[in-house]
Amino acid sequence: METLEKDLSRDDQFQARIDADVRIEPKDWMPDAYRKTLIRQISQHAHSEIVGMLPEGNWITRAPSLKRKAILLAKVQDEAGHGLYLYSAAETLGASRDQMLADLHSGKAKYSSIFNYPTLSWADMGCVGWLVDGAAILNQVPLCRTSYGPYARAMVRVCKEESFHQRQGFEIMQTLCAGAPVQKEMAQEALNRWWWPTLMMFGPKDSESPNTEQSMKWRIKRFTNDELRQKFVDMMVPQAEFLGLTVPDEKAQWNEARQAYDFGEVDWNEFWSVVKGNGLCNHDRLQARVQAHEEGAWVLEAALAHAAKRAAREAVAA
Amino acid sequence: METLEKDLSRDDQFQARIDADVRIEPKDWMPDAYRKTLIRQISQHAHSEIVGMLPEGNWITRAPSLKRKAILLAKVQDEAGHGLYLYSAAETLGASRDQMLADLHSGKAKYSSIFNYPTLSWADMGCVGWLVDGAAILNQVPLCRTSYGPYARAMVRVCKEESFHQRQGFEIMQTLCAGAPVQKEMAQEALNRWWWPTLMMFGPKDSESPNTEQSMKWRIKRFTNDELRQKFVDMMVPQAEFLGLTVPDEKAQWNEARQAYDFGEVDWNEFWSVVKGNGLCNHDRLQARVQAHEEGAWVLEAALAHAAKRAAREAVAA
Amino acid sequence: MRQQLFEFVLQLADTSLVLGHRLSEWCGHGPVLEQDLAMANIALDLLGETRSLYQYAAVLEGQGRTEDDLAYLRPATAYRNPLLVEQPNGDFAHTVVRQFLFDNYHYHLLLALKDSPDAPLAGIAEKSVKEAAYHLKWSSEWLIRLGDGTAESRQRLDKALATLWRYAAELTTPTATEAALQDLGLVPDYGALAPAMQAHAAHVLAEATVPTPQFAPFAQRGGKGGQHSEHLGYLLAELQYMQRAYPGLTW
Amino acid sequence: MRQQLFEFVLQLADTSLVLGHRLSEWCGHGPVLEQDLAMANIALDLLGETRSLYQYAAVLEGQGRTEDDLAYLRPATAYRNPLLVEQPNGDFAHTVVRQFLFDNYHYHLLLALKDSPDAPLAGIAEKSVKEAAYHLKWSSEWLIRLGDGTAESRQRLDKALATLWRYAAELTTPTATEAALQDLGLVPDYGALAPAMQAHAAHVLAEATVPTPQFAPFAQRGGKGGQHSEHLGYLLAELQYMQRAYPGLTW
Repeated sequence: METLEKDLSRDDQFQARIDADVRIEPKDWMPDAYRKTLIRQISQHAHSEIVGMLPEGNWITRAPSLKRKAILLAKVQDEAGHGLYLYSAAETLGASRDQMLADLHSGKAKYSSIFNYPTLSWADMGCVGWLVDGAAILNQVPLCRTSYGPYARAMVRVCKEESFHQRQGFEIMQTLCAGAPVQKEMAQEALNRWWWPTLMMFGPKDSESPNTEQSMKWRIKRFTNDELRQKFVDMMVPQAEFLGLTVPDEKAQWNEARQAYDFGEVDWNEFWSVVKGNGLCNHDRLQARVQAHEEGAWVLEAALAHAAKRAAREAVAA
Repeated sequence: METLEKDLSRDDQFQARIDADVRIEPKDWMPDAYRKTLIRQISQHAHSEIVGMLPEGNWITRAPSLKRKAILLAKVQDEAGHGLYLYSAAETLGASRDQMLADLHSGKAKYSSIFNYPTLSWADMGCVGWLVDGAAILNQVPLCRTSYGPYARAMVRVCKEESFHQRQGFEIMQTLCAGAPVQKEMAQEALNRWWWPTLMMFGPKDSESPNTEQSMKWRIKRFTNDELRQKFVDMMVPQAEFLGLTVPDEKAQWNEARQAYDFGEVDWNEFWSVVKGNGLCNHDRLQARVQAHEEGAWVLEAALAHAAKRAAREAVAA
Repeated sequence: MRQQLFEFVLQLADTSLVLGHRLSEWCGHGPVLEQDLAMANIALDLLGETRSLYQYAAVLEGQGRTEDDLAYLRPATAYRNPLLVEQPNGDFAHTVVRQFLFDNYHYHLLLALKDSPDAPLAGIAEKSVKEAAYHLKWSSEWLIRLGDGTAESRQRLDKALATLWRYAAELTTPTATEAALQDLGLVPDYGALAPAMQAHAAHVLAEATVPTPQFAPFAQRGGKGGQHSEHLGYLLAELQYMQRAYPGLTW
Repeated sequence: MRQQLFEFVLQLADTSLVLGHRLSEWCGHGPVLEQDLAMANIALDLLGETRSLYQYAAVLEGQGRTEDDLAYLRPATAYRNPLLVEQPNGDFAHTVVRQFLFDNYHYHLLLALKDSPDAPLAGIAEKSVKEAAYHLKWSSEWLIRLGDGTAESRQRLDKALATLWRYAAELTTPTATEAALQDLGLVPDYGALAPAMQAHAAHVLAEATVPTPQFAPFAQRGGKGGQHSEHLGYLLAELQYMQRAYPGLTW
């Protein structure tokens, strides 16, 4: 009974710190549920960065100019970097990278479903930067103020680079739309494929999102899925118009009364189907990661064995 | 002493049949050296067909029109067929296909060195047909009258198809030479690379070819290497001129006195270097064959295991 | 109607081209010489069918495009082949399973198409159905051998089935174009093909001692609508390279 | 002389481009995330060097061609990279050995080139040599780890050395163009680079507990003269696809 009261009081104190916008740091006490939620969210985010290398990596060898190739390669490299420091942030919560990877490979841990869509033309490099990174930024900018310190600091760096990436993506779209008719068609065709999947990136409707409330209370999350989705549409429809492109949604119209864009209903069947593993690339993406891991296992073993041999030799020499 | 005389008489009888142009058949007695020479030559020829699939197979997926793709694929398929019936011909002499393949894979058995040169442009498909098949035909037409029956009959079929292939190769060259300047350049560039290696296809100079005499006596061979090489040059230089191409040999000039073309000296260092394994593709070619064999081993095992199971079931049912 | 028929014929042509391309990648690298030959042979048949189909598609379109224009000058997103045929060769078991799933559909489709009231299409089907019957025999026999062969072959077969079965349903799921042509009676009702296809598959799988895979919730589609896997782009980069590099020339 | 310098700079540019392309094929597929990053990093450095070199080559040529024209619009037979860098990635051991052989040459070449009397070339070398030093450190350390690691890593390393060592000699075997530029003092004498290269290789191999491979009679060359292996054509089909498919556009 005493313990329970003490715990309650700890919980209350914890919540009070959160409410006062005081950052939680690794050595601070935190509720198990908070820790678990964060580990799940940060590792999922890290996995998304790593799996997210694949759809863009797919066009590095085929980039249409050396300059674009360099920009794209640097971008994918940044994603690897994001993955690394997000894994580190999760490690501060007691998660091990091995376990996180094992969960990814077994299908237990998720990654952003957007990466289960294929990149089929060069214009997809534009859409991934412009729309996918755009949606990611909306999701992530509030995380720079999230309650857990190491996560918030990682997100500051991630968001800075992401907004750079997003501008590069928009620039690809601009170049295509200012180019030959075949390039503009390519841009429109890509927009048609990416529009709806990016709207899905904000997650299920608020009414279907049971965890939102607790996450907002813990200030892991600061806006609801539907709020962010609306913000995204309000931002992107005018940008598409600026590019001379049309979003593939007849209902996407300015609503003077709401001072916001109306838009059509996301195909939630498709959303859940892709989440469950049925996207065009789920199998290939996971396969690629598992294969890299399995085929690379001997490399890590060799490095460890060599380090051990060297340490032993140095011990003898000392 | 008696045995020796009997053997001598067998040898004499054998040679008498050869001299009378009577075909030797699998069940006939033959000297060991004749059998061994033939096994070596026929299996080498079979290996050449199989390894020879690789340089041309290299352009099937990149053929510049559907029609050319179909012709090329059919040609490479024919080569596989030639390989099959040449292995069969060698089997009539007591060689096993497994052993012949093992000898190929270990490097003990040779194949035509010409296939250790890479195919780098579409024009190579023209040169391989026109020059390489052209040289092969000169080497092989006399083999249609070779003393060993199964070999001679296999060669009749091979030569018929080869001359068809040769015409297709020439037609590729003709189309290139009648095409855009970039196509004609492609044709000339390929000719520059293939000319000398095809001259090497007739083997070392007669003075360096110790086996020629015995092979001619046995009517396995009917012309010397140098005779065939001269014949080839006399045939090809005018064809190159007809195409508007120049053979890469300043000495290739008509000699009125000899009523033949003079030509420069083959680079015998290169010839021996490639024979010994140092050609640009020796490693890749052998590697490709060994890999296909090793990675395919389980397929053959499965087929044999299934056949055995089926036979066992049928025996029970009977 | 002509437009829809054009789209359908193009879809069939793309399908045969892409699968033929995949098979031809084996050329010179097959597990045994006889099967190297057999796969080249099937590739050659498919390529022949491809050419007839593109030639007919070009006539239907009436814009002066040639078979080579259609094959070599369209981007991946314009290709209409189902996802199955663009999947990589993998090991021989993957190639056999991919081929079996395709052949079982292809043979039964052609068998019905040869009675299409559209004479040119019926003619192409009539010619190709004999070849397709041989292909189906080949892939069925190999599926049986691998299933009822060694432990290794069975394991490889199981893995190939687990990977590829999800692409089977797209073959017989009609697109809007196919549905419209089915209503007109130009294209057979795929539902009517199903019993024969299922019976053949059941027979072959039973001989192979393999239980019928169940992947209904994971059925993949998209290719027939231009939504491809990332494999197709690489295939086309290779296939189209020469025509792209040297536009407008004769070869 | 200008023509020869153009050819030499082009050769260096082709070399960096092709090796950078190979390394970038690893992107997203590396054995561990840190090495995925490291290889992308090296690829990016090489790509940066490539661009500077092509830009300078375009100036030397003076025909109005751009860096992209030079990279994307020449056929395989016009490429001048040595054979080593176009060899496929193979496993990580193959990539490490290929990289080590290249880095050991590249670093020492740049170290000398930065004193070339040709100012633009010296400038490029000066910038790139720092990166090359890091690359050589990376590949040397990995060669040591794999050689003196586990039995498996050693076996893989040995196989990679046996496969790739034959391509090393071409790097420092001067072509006629290189010899002419050496005579002019614009390009360092490769013989003079040899002692430092050999010393570094001997040191690394000793640390790796690997005997120096001996493949003198099988030294391969040809690439710097346009005689390539068949691997390059596929690499270029992929690399050049977009520019070939959509000529003359801005991206």
